[in-house]
Amino acid sequence: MELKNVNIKGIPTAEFNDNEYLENYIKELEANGVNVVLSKIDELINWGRSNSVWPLIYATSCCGIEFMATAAAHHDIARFGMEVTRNSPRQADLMIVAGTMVHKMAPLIKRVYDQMAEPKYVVAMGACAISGGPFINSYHVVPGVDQIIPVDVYIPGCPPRPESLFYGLMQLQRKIKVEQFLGNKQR
Amino acid sequence: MRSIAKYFSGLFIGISSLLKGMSVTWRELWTKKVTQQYPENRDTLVISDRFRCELVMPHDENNEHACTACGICQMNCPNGTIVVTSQMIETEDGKKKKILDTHQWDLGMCTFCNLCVITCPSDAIKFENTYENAVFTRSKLVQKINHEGSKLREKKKEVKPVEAKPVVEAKPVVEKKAVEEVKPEEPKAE
Amino acid sequence: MRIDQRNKKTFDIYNIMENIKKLILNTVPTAVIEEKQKLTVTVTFDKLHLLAKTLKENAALPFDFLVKLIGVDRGEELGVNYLLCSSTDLSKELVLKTGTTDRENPLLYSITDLFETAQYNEREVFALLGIRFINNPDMRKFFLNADWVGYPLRKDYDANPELNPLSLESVDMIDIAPRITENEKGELVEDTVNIFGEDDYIINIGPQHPSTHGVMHFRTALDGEIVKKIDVHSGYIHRGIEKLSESLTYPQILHFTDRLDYLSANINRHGLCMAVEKAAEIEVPERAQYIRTIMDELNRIDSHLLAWACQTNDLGATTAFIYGMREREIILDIFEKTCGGRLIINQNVVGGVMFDIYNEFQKDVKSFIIYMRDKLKEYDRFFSHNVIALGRMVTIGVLSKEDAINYAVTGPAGRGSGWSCDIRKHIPYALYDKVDFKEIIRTEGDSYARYLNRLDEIEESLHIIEQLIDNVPEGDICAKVKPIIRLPEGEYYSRVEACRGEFGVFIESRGDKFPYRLKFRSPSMALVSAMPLICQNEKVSDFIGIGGSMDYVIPDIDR
Amino acid sequence: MILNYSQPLEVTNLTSWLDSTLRGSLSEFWVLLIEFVIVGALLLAAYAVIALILIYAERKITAFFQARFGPNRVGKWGLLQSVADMIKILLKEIVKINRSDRFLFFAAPFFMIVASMLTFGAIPFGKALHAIDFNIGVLYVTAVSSLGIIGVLLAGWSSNNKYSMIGAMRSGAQFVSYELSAGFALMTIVVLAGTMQFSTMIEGQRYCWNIFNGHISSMIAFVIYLISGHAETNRGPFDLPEAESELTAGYHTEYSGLQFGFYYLAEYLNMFIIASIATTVFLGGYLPIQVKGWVDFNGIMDYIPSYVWFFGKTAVLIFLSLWVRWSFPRLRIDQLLNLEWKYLLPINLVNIVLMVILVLTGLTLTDLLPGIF
Repeated sequence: MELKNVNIKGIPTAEFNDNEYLENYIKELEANGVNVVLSKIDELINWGRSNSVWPLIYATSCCGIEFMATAAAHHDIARFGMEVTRNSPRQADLMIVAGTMVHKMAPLIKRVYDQMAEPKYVVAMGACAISGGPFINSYHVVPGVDQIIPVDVYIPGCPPRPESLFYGLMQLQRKIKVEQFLGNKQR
Repeated sequence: MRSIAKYFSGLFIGISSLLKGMSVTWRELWTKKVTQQYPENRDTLVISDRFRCELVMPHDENNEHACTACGICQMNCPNGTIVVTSQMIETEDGKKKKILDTHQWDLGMCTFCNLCVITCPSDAIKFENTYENAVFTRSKLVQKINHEGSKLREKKKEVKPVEAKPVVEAKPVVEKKAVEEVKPEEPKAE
Repeated sequence: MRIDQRNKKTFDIYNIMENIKKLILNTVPTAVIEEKQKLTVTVTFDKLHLLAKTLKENAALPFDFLVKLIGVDRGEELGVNYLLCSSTDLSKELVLKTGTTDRENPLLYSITDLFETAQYNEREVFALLGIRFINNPDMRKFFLNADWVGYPLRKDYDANPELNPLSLESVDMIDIAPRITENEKGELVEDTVNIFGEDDYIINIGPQHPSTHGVMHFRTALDGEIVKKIDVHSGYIHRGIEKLSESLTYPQILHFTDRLDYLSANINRHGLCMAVEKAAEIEVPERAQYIRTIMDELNRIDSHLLAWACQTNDLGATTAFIYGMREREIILDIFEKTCGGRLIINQNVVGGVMFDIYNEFQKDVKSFIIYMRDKLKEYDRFFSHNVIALGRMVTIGVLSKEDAINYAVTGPAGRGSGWSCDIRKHIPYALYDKVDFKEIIRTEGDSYARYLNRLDEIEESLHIIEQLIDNVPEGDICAKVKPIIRLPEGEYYSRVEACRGEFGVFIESRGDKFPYRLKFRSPSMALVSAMPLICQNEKVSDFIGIGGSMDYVIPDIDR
Repeated sequence: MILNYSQPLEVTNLTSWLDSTLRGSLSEFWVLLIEFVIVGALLLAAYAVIALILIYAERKITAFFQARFGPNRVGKWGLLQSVADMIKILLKEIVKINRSDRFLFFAAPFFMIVASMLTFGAIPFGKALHAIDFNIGVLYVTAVSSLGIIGVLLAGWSSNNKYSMIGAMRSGAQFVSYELSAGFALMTIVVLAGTMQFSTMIEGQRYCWNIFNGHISSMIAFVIYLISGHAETNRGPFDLPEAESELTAGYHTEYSGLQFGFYYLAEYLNMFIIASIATTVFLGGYLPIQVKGWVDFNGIMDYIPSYVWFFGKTAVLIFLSLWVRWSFPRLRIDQLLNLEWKYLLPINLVNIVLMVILVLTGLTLTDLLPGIF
């Protein structure tokens, strides 16, 4: 698996941010060694998974509205096959954390994350979810959702515009595409 | 009798209202779709110039910028997104002068309130509309916005000197504590 | 002729207010009356309930609308400010102040029996300042967990994170509320109440639920499909904005207002700017006033469109939702081109606006007005008369006018109950006294009235914009403001009509560049506090529908 | 045999060829066995393929109703979108729920899928594309398709989740009520057609579909059948059991992975089944449009294979159902039951009587205008 084989329609690989992370990730995975046949099947599986990311919207504030705008006609998240927002964590693949996380909410988001079925991914959308954003100095705010659950992609913005969200989701698709389902125990 | 009439009129009014609703969706089925298809339209997509997505420090062809490292942006930032580090050097004519070391800005914390830009006395920074910023690693969001080896553009008209503030040590912003300690301070010159 | 009338009117007001002063002194001879920005009355805590009751029940000018209830740590004493006004004329305002010097176990008397809206506000004061209220039926902390150490808004709050570590353990809900009551003998009794019965079938709607419009937590007792009782839990997005503001300068605080009720971001910001401008006596240029008013109204349309969309979505009509969002996107485009933000636009600053309008602004807005009028007709055809939708809205969730005032439900919801409560009419600000618009009032008080009110208000907003858009004068967009704004010592209030009702700002300044205490009145808090009342005995589906029609925004409540 | 020459695209050719070849070399038992296996496998494959196509179609059509494009990045025009979804669902973890009734929780999705499979087998897709042709086909379909509700109820009960429970209870009430109407509507046509066997019923509609034959009465029955069929499949505006904005995901809240996939597929299949029964009973099934006396026209129409006619008619009905679904808000449970018990059922009862009168007095179109129909 090489990074240049990971294609996303519309944007050339070289123009994506943070390619080093993926390269390192691939190297790490390949250290485990996977034979060719399995890797072909893996590609098919990853193709399916990356193109069918059903999100669970963990929206607490403003970014949730921006997600709604993304889902609506003007930007249409359905083009990526992601309009199937599942409100039940059991059926979702991706948790989009959109908004501030506070102390009172922390156990709940952890619980919802635990309820999700593997494979599961988390996207931190907006400054609040990434770092606490404007409220970083507050007594009741968790400084970033990555303190509670592992985050795969960070989408900065306050709130990120729909195109930024799409970009972040495409980054996630890239990450899913380099994963190995067979022959690798991690995830 | 009246109740029967009501029963049927209710039925027909109801059905006609439903049909009206369906006629609206039918018309929408054939209208032009408003969807703009990012990323396919990446080359033609117009995002307003004023849209704030990323803080940049414009450098000219000589790799020079306008930042005097006064730190006003850092003071005005409501949540400590900007950390300006500077160093004192001695110029050729023997004067002490503060120059910019790093201008560090955390994209993952910025609220895009624009206070840094409007208060900057030398117009050294501005927001740009580059929206493709998502990354896999948190530390990638902490950016140094002055270029490597850049220096202050010498101007004929001196910018009003601003009292030096305590020089803040460059600390990795990933540790949030480090940022928190930087309480906004009031510039003494007005 | 007109001048005469106006004089007569001011004379009347003067007379009435003089009478009120007499009334206050008759009831509580020890009361201290001061003429500040508002008429301020300070009484001892044991007299407050009596005074509030007299003021509420006086026939000449009943002060029956509790606008704000503000807990303040005044240093040596912990106190509460009550901003009261008359429901018939919102410009007649009065501030009651009281306090206690006991910082260990501060106790004040509750006014929940007079103003229902006080209940959640008092619980909030308890959570943030530790003042307990005697006779409040439910003295649980409102925003914070029961085991939270310390009271954040006190000046001596210890923010050490080790006291309140981040816990990831789920805790079971405990439905027992402590309270403190005064019996006939005048003794204080502490006991507990069970919120729910033993056999109640309780479901948790929220905090993470597709249609609570955010992270509200309604513990709902059901009888089959019928809602028996609702218990509101809040604080899942309590970010401590008021505490944070106490260490920020006024221009810095502005960015929080956008994130309270993010759907009326611009209007909230307008409210805070007005408060600061009034206090610092800054004259806002004419051009800025025009831009502010136009942007406010665009923001209102934006918010009402989203509210419409979400309400239809709550009722199960996804397509309508998408249509609403589609129209909204055009406003967002205009915002983006003007201020460089879509949802959170950072437009208003102290003294004016941050960004001037762009060249094509007028053209874009005008074409939007034409487009929107057309779409309003389509909404009417598509949803407003749909027999299913009618069944889900008409006579559902009825809120009477008395209850609306009692629960301080303002905005389209309050006006849907027949209460004229539009700040733009009662206390005109910006350019609202120069434009012609109707205050939309319906008397039914049900979901449908609220629904139609919103659509009609979109039409009125379009009308307002139409009158202003061609007349934007040339000139500065921002007054000259000192880099460091220090407000003179005092208490400042400002009130604006946000999309969901009255948004209010209270600033107590001690002459510093930071506010000593800053409090926002959130319209959504009142809307949610009325939910248990109007949802009782409705079906659980209607509970969702009513929530949609009330259209609250949770971060606005939690702050 | 003349028929076959004029219809070269018909599957009848293939099946009869296969049958005769097999019979040429094997005994009766083996022939039947092999044919059963082939038919079973084909049905399963058709089941999956139809569901995938329907999911894709729904997402796309919905998008067009909502002024957007819908899936268009996976494959050409997003054609492979639902394939990707299925691959993902197949490999998704199946979460085991603590404190649930394990056995029932596991069994519930199978009820759902088996019910729709059983119904699926009895539907005539085209000439010779008809797995079972009972003489009581209509009764069988009505009976078997109502098995699915057990899957819903069990899911709601065994999940140990209050939302699921409410969803399942709503579903129970809804299904029982609307099954009545659907049954009555079909019975109205049985009165008209005088048979319960699908094949006979279809042949009887060669020149005049049942929906026209019984004119007023048939039309009413058709509308009622569509409404109640729509309600039976739990699709909007009758999607209360899984009302997203109220009950997160209703009865299947706790299901993940393949088990959820079963519900997901069954939902679409049920929609297809309702549409195909309506096609068969009301719209002449796989028969082409034919007019008595227009020999050339009939010949051309006959040239189009029967399965195309069948799927075409079904597609129209499915489109209608999507159109309705995406136009209306959701009903409340009491409104839903009101609609059934106050409007549909009384109308239905009157309608059956009316149909009986029509048939007895010879007022059906075939009786009135035998020259044309």
